[in-house]
Amino acid sequence: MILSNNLKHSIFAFIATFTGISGIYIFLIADFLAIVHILLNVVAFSILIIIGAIITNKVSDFKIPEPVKQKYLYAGFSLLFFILLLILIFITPWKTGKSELTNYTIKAIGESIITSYLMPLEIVSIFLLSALVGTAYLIRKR
Amino acid sequence: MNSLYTYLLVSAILFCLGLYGVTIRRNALLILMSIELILSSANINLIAFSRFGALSLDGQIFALFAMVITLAQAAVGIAIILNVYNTFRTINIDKLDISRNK
Amino acid sequence: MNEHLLSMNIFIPLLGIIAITSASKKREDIVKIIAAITTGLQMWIALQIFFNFDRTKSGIQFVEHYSWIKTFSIDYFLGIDGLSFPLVLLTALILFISVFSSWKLKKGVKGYFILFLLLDMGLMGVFTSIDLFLFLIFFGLTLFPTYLLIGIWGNSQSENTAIKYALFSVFSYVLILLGILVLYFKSDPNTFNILELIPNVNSSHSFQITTFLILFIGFAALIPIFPFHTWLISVLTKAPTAVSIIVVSILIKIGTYGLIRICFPILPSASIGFALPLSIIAIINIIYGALCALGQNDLKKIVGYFSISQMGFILLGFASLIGGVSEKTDAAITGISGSLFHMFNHGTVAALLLLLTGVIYNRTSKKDISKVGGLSSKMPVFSGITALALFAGFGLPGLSTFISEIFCIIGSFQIPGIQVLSIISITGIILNAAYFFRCFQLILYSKENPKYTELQDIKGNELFMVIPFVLIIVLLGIYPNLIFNIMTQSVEKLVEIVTVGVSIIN
Amino acid sequence: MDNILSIKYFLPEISLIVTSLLILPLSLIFKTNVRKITIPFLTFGFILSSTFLIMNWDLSGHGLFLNLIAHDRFSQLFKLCLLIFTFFLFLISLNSSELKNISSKEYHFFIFISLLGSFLLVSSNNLLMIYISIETLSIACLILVGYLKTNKSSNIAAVKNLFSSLLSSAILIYGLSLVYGLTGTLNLHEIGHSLSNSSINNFSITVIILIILFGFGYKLTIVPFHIWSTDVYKGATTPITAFLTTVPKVAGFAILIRVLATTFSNANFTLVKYFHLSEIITVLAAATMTLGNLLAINQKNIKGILAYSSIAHSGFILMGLAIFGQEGISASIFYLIMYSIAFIGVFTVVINSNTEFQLANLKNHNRLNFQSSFSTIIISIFLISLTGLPPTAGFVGKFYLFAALIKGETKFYWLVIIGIINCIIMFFYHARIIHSMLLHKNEKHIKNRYDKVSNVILILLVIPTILFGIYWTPLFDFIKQSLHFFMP
Repeated sequence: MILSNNLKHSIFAFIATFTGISGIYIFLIADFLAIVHILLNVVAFSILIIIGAIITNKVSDFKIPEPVKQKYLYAGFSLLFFILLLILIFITPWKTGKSELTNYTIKAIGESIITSYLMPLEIVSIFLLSALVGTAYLIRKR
Repeated sequence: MNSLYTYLLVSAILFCLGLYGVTIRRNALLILMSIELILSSANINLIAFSRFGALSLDGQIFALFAMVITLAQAAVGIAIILNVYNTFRTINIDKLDISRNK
Repeated sequence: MNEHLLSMNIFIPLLGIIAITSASKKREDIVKIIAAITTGLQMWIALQIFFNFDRTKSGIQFVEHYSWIKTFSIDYFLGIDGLSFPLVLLTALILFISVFSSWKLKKGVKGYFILFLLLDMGLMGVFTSIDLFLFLIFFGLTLFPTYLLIGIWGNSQSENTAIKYALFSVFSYVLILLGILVLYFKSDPNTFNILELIPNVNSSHSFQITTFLILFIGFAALIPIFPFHTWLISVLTKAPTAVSIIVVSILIKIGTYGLIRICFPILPSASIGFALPLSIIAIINIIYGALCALGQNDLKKIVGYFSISQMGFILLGFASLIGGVSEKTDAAITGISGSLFHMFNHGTVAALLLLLTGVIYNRTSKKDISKVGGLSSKMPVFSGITALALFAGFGLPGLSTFISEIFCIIGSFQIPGIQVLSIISITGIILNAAYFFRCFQLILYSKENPKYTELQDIKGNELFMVIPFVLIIVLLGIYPNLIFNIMTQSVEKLVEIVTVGVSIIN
Repeated sequence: MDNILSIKYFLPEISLIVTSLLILPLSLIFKTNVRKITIPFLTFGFILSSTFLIMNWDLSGHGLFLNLIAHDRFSQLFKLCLLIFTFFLFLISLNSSELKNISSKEYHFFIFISLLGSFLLVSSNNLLMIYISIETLSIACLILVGYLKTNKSSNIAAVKNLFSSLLSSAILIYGLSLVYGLTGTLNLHEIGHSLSNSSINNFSITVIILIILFGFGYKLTIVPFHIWSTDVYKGATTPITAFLTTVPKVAGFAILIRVLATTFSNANFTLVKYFHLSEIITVLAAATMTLGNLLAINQKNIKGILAYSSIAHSGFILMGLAIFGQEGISASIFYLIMYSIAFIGVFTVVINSNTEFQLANLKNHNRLNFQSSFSTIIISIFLISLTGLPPTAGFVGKFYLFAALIKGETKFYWLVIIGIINCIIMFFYHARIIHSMLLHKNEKHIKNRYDKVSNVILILLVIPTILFGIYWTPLFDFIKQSLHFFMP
């Protein structure tokens, strides 16, 4: 996805990657999140990207320019950061405990969203409204 | 295999790949996708910690909100990118230049 | 009445500013009159203080002490003693005269006088505040008005000069701020009050040296000491006359005043240790200034280099402070009183010279004195005054500068360590004499320039500005005790403080 | 406090939400003279919100909505500041020529949304709330930056802002997820509790804080991210630049202070275990102010100078955080508030003058004389305050910062020296603006069209700038007292 020079391939790789990630969620007993993830990121986001790609490129030509020249430098940089994260992951005493999560989390999530996380939900609704207004404003014909 | 460290490792790989993509790519859409990758790595982290570490659903809920917010931002982002495309006829962010003609 | 003289002195300009702001734009003469009244009132207050000053007391007088910011123990604390009062007197006099020297100003009169009075306020505050924070505030208040006065009302190339001045002064300002903060936090309990700082900074020798260096570099950029001197010369040549008078007579004295007010009493050990380098710097300043002046034809530049050279003498006098610890207390007192007196005298002489330069420039519009031609036959009164000013410049016996200069040299001569340097400094006097005789010859007795057939002699406003200085120079030459007996007690106490301070640390 | 009881304390935010939601339908209904209806309505919204804020002024802390949000002195202080700043910026932007010919209803809507976001941000007491409110703030900023859809520089700024803010929020959420993994909770106070009880090594905590700091870095324009922010500041339209350099920055610093103070330190504001952090912040502060200043010298027009100057000021504010004592933090907050006041003041003058002034090349000895001496004096006062010379509040801010540094340990002395050098550089380029306004002798004058409102605003901003330069004890005490964070 990152390295391909063809936007089409990149998008397909992206969809594949994100489907894989939703698989990981299922492994982590987060079935609800997996569904949401497929709905939002795999379907909706890909559609957005595809629309963007179609508008901004001539349909036949999905070639995208070569990466910037210092790509090895940046690769080294990322690698360094990766090693740092690796050390961090294995050195840190993460908090562990026995999980009480059952196989179906939908009900629990729903309950806590309308009790302890009610306020964030409201704020997110305002947030989504503003995103809607903003997108509408930006896309509107001048 | 099915331990916390595996998932953290996967998420770290995704994070660094995303970072690498952001730094080397010049196509706006690809940058957006790379950033999305970083965000899902954070989500994996959250859910994995929620599964193995903490005894609560907090992490999952955080991840849920994060997904929704990210998607909304991506929508705004695409709108901005389309606007840029309308003005400059390119979405290569290195080629954006005030003096460039339409 | 007497209790609030100092506050009145500081805040009268504020009233003046308000009055000027409300004055109508068309009546520029009213603005000038308001400024004159304001500074006149200050002059009157300064004289009141002069007559009521208790010459037998060594401590500060006319004290005003109110708590201001409790959490930081910052006080509104004003007071004067023998070290600062001569400078207050000088400031009042110079500002009063400067108003008249800018009487013919046409452009932006209102703004000019507002800034002028702001500067006035800052200067008065600097010399009367005992609290160091107050000192900083007033000192900061002087920077911006000066910058604008030089930049806007100077001649065509004054903008860069203004920036140069501003950079040097901000540099010194920030360093002084740093030094004062260091002192504040080193004292126990923390205080900005100089009187309490003196016994309270319990410190090691190395700490004193560091802090002294910070403060010294800060003040040195103001004095200005040799590598920093460039701004003074360009300010003198580019700024309007009134402003250059204020700068050369008062503003640069903040540097020397700061040394004697803050550095010496609070950091005695470092001051003593620093006496030798200080005198070397002084000699460099004396010789360098005099040599540069010798090659100049622009009278304003000559005054600038002359000032640099004279600052050297003042520093030389300061260096004799070391006498206090080597059982030559008299020498120390002589040197420091000489320096203080010289600060006053240099102010008057430099102001007089700059005013006379203005007179020449008004008549001939030439800066180069070698092209003006002899003026003695056409302008007899002017020539007399010029001659007097030039003689005062190199310290002719019988004039005020002679006494102060000799005191500086005698003071340092008695100290074994810096004896040699004090002998070298006599070369400075000779060089001074050389270039002033050269000026004397060029301005008064060179071949007459045929272009200037009709030259009016000095009179009216110009004469009125010049006379006070002439009188002071002559009077103090004959009867120096007028100023000396103000200073003596305070200087003795300063030397004592330094001696005691050093003995505690050892 | 549970959800229902909390609503009483949440009224300022609710009034903001309601006002912002009513703007859009209102401006559709009154299509003919929108400005006459909406502007009084919005003003009413601001006033309503501030009334609720003051009515609920409460010195003891509460945790609202099951401790998701803290209602304490700290958040109230910042809310009040943010409300006033935004109100002023809103009034100023009405006069801007750049925003005159385009639809204004969305603009007002997003000003309110971003104010809501920053309100929530300064009071967040939970990692989730921090994330949501930062996103609310930044989505509003995203759209505001790209508000002129046809303007090229505005578009470039928008796309740069898009990527940098998305990336920084992605990094931030990664960092937050690590904190969650470390402690197993999202509540800031519980995180602090669990961190101080556990034996987590220095390395992990330092790396995690660094990741979070990088997440905040874009909002605060800390050094590696300054490149992005300046492009955005220079490209966006001037009223929005004025907004970006003040409101998100104030909110960002507020939440940074809250996070550092409640999670990574004990009650006495010392980073007991994590001593590396202080040094890292020190280095960042030094780098930020030095780079910002050095780049500011090379700027040609006033907007560029202000953009980089804002970065340099961030460095100064960080300097106070590095000490991490009560003195340091309160000095930082004081500085932050004074900086914002002066910045809004300068921008008021800039917005009200024509584009010749905004784009004039100061390096070519351009002439910028104002027609009225009023604006010259006013802008000079603000610039002096930014430079930090007495008797202005900027001096007191810098004074407190240096005082706190010198009072701290000896390891900060090098920072003091760098700070001093930076003061001088800062003076240099601020003086250049004054220089070209006052010292160039010319006949041509710059016009500015003041209405009564901007005059009033300017005077309202000058008063604290001077007043707090002379007597600042009440404000400073207030700031010091506000540092009692809400602890359940």
